[in-house]
Amino acid sequence: MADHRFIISGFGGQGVMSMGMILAYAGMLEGKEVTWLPSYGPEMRGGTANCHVIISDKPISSPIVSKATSVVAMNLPSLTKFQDSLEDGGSIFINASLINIKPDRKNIKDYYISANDIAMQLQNSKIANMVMLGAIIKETGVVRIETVEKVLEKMFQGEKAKLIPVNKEALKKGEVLQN
Amino acid sequence: MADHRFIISGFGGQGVMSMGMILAYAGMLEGKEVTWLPSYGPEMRGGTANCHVIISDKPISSPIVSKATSVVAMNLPSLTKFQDSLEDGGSIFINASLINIKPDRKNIKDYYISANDIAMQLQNSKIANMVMLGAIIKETGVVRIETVEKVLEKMFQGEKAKLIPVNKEALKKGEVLQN
Amino acid sequence: MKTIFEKTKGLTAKPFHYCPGCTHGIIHRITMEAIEELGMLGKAVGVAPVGCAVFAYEYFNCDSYEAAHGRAPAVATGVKRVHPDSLVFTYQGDGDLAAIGTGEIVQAAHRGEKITTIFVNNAIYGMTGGQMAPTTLIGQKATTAPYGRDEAHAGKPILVSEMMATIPGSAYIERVAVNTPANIRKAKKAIKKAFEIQRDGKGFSMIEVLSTCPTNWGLTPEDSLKWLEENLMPYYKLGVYKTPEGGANNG
Amino acid sequence: MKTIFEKTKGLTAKPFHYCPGCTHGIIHRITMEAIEELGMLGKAVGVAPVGCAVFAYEYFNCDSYEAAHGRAPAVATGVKRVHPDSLVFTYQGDGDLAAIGTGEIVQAAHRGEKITTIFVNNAIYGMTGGQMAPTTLIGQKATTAPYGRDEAHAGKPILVSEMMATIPGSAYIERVAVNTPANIRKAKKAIKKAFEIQRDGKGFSMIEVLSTCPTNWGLTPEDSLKWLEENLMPYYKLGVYKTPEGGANNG
Amino acid sequence: MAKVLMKGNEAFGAAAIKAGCKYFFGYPITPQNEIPEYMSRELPKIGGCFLQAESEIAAINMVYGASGAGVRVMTSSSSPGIALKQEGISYIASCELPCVIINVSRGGPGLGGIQPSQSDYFQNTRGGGNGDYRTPVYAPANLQEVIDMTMDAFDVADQYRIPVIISADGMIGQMMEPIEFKERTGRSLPSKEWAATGTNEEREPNSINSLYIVHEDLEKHNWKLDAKHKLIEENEVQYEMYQMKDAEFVVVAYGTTSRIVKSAIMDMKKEGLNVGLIRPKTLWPYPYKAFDEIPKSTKGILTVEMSTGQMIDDVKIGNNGRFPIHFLGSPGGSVPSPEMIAEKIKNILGGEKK
Amino acid sequence: MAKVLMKGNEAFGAAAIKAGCKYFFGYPITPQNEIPEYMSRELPKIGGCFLQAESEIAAINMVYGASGAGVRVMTSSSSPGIALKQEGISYIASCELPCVIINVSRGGPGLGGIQPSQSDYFQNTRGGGNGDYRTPVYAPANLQEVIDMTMDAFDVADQYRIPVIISADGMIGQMMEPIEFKERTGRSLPSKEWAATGTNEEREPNSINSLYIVHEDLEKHNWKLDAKHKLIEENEVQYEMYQMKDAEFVVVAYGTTSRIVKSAIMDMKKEGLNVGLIRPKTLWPYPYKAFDEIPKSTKGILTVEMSTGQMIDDVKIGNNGRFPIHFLGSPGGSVPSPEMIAEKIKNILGGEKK
Amino acid sequence: MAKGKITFNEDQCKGCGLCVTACPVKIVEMNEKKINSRGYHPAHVSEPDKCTGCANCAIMCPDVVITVYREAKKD
Amino acid sequence: MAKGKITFNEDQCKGCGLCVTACPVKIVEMNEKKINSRGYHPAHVSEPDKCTGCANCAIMCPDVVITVYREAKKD
Ligand SMILES: Cc1ncc(C[n+]2csc(CCOP(=O)(O)OP(=O)(O)O)c2C)c(N)n1
Ligand SMILES: Cc1ncc(C[n+]2csc(CCOP(=O)(O)OP(=O)(O)O)c2C)c(N)n1
Ligand code: SF4
Ligand code: SF4
Ligand code: SF4
Ligand code: SF4
Ligand code: SF4
Ligand code: SF4
Ligand SMILES: [Mg+2]
Ligand SMILES: [Mg+2]
Repeated sequence: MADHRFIISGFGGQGVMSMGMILAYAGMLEGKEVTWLPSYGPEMRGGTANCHVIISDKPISSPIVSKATSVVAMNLPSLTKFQDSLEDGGSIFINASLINIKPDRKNIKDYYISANDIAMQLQNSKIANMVMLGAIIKETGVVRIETVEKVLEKMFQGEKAKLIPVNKEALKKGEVLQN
Repeated sequence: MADHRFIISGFGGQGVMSMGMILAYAGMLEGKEVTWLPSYGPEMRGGTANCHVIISDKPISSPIVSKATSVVAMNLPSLTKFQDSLEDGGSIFINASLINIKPDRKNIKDYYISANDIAMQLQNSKIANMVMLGAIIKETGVVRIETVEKVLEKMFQGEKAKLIPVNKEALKKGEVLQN
Repeated sequence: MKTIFEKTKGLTAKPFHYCPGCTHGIIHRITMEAIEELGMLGKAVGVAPVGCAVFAYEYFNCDSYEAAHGRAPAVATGVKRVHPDSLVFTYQGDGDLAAIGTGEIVQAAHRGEKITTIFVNNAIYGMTGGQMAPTTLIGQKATTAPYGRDEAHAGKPILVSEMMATIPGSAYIERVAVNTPANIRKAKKAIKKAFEIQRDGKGFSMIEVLSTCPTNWGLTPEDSLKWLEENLMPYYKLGVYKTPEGGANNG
Repeated sequence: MKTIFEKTKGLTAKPFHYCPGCTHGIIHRITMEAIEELGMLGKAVGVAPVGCAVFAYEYFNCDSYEAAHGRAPAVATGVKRVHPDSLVFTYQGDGDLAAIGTGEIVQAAHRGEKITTIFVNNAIYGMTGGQMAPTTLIGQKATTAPYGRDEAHAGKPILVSEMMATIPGSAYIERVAVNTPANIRKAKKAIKKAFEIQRDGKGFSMIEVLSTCPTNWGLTPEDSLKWLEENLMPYYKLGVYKTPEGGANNG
Repeated sequence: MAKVLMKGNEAFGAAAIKAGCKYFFGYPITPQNEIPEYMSRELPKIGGCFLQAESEIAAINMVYGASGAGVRVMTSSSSPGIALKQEGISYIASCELPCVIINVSRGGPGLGGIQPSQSDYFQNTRGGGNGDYRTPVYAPANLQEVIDMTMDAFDVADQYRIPVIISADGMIGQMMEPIEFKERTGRSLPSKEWAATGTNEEREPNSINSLYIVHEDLEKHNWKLDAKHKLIEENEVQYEMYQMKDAEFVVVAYGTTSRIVKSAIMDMKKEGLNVGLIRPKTLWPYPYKAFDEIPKSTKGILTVEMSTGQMIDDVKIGNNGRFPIHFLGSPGGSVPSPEMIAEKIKNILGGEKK
Repeated sequence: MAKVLMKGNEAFGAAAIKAGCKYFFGYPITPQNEIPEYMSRELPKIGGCFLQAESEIAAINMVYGASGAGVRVMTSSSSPGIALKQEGISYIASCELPCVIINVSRGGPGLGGIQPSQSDYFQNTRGGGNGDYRTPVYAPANLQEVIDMTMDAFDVADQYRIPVIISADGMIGQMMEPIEFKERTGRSLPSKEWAATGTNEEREPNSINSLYIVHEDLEKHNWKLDAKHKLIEENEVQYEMYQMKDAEFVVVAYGTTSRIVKSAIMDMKKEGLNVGLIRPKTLWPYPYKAFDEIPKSTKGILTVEMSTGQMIDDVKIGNNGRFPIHFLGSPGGSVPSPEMIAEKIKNILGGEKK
Repeated sequence: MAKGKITFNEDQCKGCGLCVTACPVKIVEMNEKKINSRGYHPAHVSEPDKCTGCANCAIMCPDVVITVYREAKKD
Repeated sequence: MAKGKITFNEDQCKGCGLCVTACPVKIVEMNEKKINSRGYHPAHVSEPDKCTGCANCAIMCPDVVITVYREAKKD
């Protein structure tokens, strides 16, 4: 597909913003056009946070995703809020660790990833987002996993470099989808 | 004349503003169109003060007097500043008590009134302006002297009513021009 | 059993939008309880600031305004001069009152404006995401003081109550905190007294309330209370700074 | 004979536009004498206010700004942050500093801005024609207080030096008067000290100077000096309100 | 009533009081000081309140408070002081509060000077505050209009719940002219149930607010304001067409300048030259439709402003490509003379390039 | 240089620093907080100074002080904060001081909302401060333009000694896009002998001043500024003509909105409808001359703004009566969709009344 | 019998835990097993019998979640 | 001989009289007979011999009109 439009949503603190940023960064490294747009304002206070990411072969007009090719719901409110933003035939990625219902939508592909559980297996609750990211990349093919690994290497430098292996591992785990 | 345009100028404190106001007020009482416009701003601080008065049978466009029919100079700086604003054939009224030179202008009528001296004779240094006013009215015929007296009665009420006679007397004295 | 504590009629049913553990909610409550207890809800007019308390007009169960950032005391002045019998109060944060609104608060006090100000000092700009306030402590980090507030660069935190007490027109100035039930009780008493002073026409009153911002302090609600006690309270000393009689007993 | 008093190089040749007997001229002179004596004319940058001293930039024989009404301390801050070695000062009236500019002066002090403020308190708005200032005394008439300043309506006059002294970032605050040669000498000493404090990087300094406005007070220059002594000085007490050491001895 | 001689600034005050305005909040600035001074003398006599604010910003926010509390209230200032009120005006407009704001303008930009000027046209008609809002702007050309328009302004403010600006200049503020308080047939005005006067525990709380955090709500609010603006544009335009029949040439000017243009027109008439004048009396809503009435015979339009050219934008919009447009400006406090204007027109008609 | 991914607000800061700006004075307000936050992190590293002012008014006056002292300096804010800066901007313009002011606008009026909006068009292009002055206004539509225009803005500010505004919106401030710092061929810029840096007793004093008490002096100053404005109008207009050849219909839009319009244009092209876009990159000077290039084939013009209609005034001026003008507004923080725009155009072409 | 009793408007609880710190008899705790409609673990009382009705918890609660009842006594 | 001497930049004098009030030996007075170019009666010294050179007059003059000279002494 030439045009990937993501809405990635979850609680503040679940790392949804950086998931989006990593995707965009990887897209850029692969020479694609990319945009990333966060939600901002008081709704972020304790509520949900989300970002819109577009990765495309052509110049991107608006960074707003009104019809997404993929929706990522890291928590329940995100699912209810954004399932209708998915275009027909789109994919929805559901964090099954925190969400135990299915979307009401038809004509979509739904994927269930127990991101938090897998993260816990890796002894690091903060990398549920990387697990999810692995799943997304595997399924959508929006960027190559190696590019994301390169991004991780750029992002975690100095002190933080020691976080690279566990993040990479989380990505890999995510590639194994549970449908 | 259907159109009287005055520039009245002097030190702050010489009563040039009220001279102009009285003229305008009298003009109004006689059913004429009138405007009064003061100079304002820092030049008034210790320097000269002046006002523009127009009394006319027709609606007045601008209250600014660029070419005056009469200039009243209560002190020397006023004479030098405004003599050129007088139109050809216009009248200049000079306070001879404080000004001992003549205007450089030609084609004008010049009148010399020792306003302060006359006021001193009346034991009231503050009414030099009324002396001058008497002279102006006499010479220009812009309003009737009785109208000005009526204005004085309206202006000085209550406490101040006792000032009316001396003001009227000053007006009268002014009617006797010293040419 | 008797109900001895329930939500005051002074507050609307609308749930607060504040972050979990943010003490703005406590201050809202005791302010409106004080007014309710004085029986003046029908006369009260509240002025909300721009800051996290921007929606206060939705919570106060009385007439209210949402003022421009820092201008609440001027708005309150306009109201009070029209309705001298109203109980007019502003509710302002430390960015709102101690930065952009410095002129308005000082001058309202200077005029002896018969209004009451609830000044919520949480040493940070909460709403906009944790920027430095004039009340931010030396060394405290903020999004616009990423290396911590540096005295040489940004000065020492301003002491608002101390400053306001020097203004001849101010009648009652007290600093309180809402970190423990006991302090909350004291805070409420102070607020009530401030309203009484207004009601009795004695002049300008302001209660400075030390408050928390768990979100931007980066602490849990519980740790925030501790941080308040251990860091804010030593610098911002609780106490009465001015009374209508002119006396004052600081701490 | 030796010349022991002549016009300072700190002033330009331009004659002052002030009304006869207005003590703005004295304050200009001692300010610039102090800078000249410190040998810092080449480093000085003055910021003129909006007020009768609006043309000060034409008199100060150093680089200068004409600031918007009340904003001189912010302008001075901009200059000082760019050129920390400059000697930056503001010259402000009581309308400029104690009304519209309240926020700017308080916050410059709060930041410990290394600038000096010469604050000319003549208890009136001179330039605009005698309107009430925050410093106008109770009972004093002004064109916007035609029946005299009424405390119940307009509050008690603000005490700027007292207020500024409570701000932790202020280093030196003194109130002086220019009604006698002796007081003028003291005033100059204070101003010089304020500049030294700036030069030495110790923080914000402000000298409040009680001054006359014969024109708007409606008094002769001589009577104005007397009125200053008999009316302003009892309310606005001369003295040092703050020193860098923290101490202060109020008159 | 008999005519009285009054200074423009005092006429603003007198008219406001006559219109039932008992509250005034302001800050001194030349050349409008006689307005607050007049109010400080007169309002206490009628149980009103004059308060000198610490700044223009405080003054406009006091107006916000007082207007929200349900009364007629006014403030006044001059150019830089109005610049400082922009945020407050934007709030007042958004909260749909009525008030009257007088701008007795002076030369700019910056501190500028204190002589009369019309260089606040943009400031007065295009907001300057943030967001989509408009304010009716009246431009009196003489003191009788100062009286009439000030009184109207309060009605219009109340009818539409909108801040109204009166754009004058130092000359209008400082001059004296005879005026008269005429019988007025008032508009029927809505009552102010929205005011924050204290509930007395008899009704639901009112709140005066301009915050709409949900953007759909704000959009709705914006369209509501827009509909109001359209209504005002339809109903409240005022202008004068002077000597427009058979005009060979048309001048557009307002306020003080328009008086001088009239003088120039009279002079030219004597010389056999027919020149007409479009005089906007409201600067917003702008009398665009007046331009539809320009006779075909007209050779061009001259905009005369005491500025380097601001209203000319509206003239271009109104003209919509029909006639060539020329400009004569007299900024900084300089007042144009009838001679300058006549000369300019003759030069244009004689072939001067636009 | 390689591309980097950056947030719009940070891109403003990075570009400013790249352009040699070492001084920033600002005050927090959403949605531009990342600008001061970025500057507070980065400026200390290069020996510059970030200072959080106590208010927008103080910030702009600090900018006045710093710019007068001869350095490159910037401030940023959002809508109501810009309203508060108007007096200061007017002073800076009058004193002919260079600086860059960023307005990341949000919905209004009043407190409004915090979502992206273009309802500060009047505020940005028509001053809002007092007096005759103009400020160049750049309107970036993507983050690369944020970089390029910010760097240009400093040059233009220095070249003409004028404050320059960059008009963005919350979306541009908040989004991330790859950007790149390109080689730039700088302008040759005048040196700043006028700066108040201290005389060192080596030259006559400089003074930074906007007061001209003699009105003839102020008039002269106004004409001098006017001449500068004319020069800028001649030399600095920037705009993009997109798909204008054979356009049956033309849209005018800037910034964020223009991106969406482009999307709509592509969609319509697929359906066989040729629609062009005039995209002003400078809002002042406005690209009036772009309208001369509209093909005769065009049936009408649609102005799309995230407001209830402000730029439409300039569109009318530019159009000068040639084509019918329509409007599509999306105020209050609502961002229009390509579908809305396409539908509107199809309706117009299908006969909808203007 | 307990001297006091408290009830929670549970859906408004934000799980901040301040009531927990305030209770002198340490009977308020967070219910880690429950998530309320706003997504928080709400507070609840572990040993109701020990409640003295001192109202400290309610006074400390920023979200006015708690109502307190007490045996009538003369005060 | 006088210990001190003063001179006036007479055209800049505004006739305010403050120098008169400042002189301890009361030798400064207004020259009612003269009007300077600005229209004011300027100040002058009546008995130059008595001048002590104390400079009080100059210090008090708001318009920096006065220059003061003194016999050199060690100070
Ligand atoms: C004129 C203006 N400037 C800035 C802002 C942005 N702003 C909103 S709230 C705020 C500060 C809030 O801090 P504080 O007053 O301490 O309240 P808190 O959120 O901490 O309770 C600022 C700067 C604004 N809305 N308007
Ligand atoms: C924004 C703004 N508001 C008001 C004014 C008008 N104004 C000029 S000077 C002044 C007050 C002057 O009083 P003060 O500061 O006491 O100085 P003084 O003239 O007494 O020395 C005012 C209000 C202005 N120029 N700009
Ligand atoms: S940001 Fe801070 S002050 Fe604002 S609601 Fe959250 S915790 Fe409270
Ligand atoms: S008005 Fe007053 S302060 Fe101003 S110059 Fe005259 S005397 Fe001095
Ligand atoms: S009322 Fe007192 S004892 Fe009872 S739960 Fe609350 S804090 Fe604990
Ligand atoms: S204090 Fe209130 S909101 Fe916080 S956990 Fe307890 S009941 Fe819940
Ligand atoms: S120097 Fe002293 S003694 Fe001499 S004239 Fe002056 S004041 Fe008098
Ligand atoms: S003090 Fe100065 S200005 Fe005043 S009279 Fe004496 S010499 Fe003249
Ligand atoms: Mg705060
Ligand atoms: Mg003063």
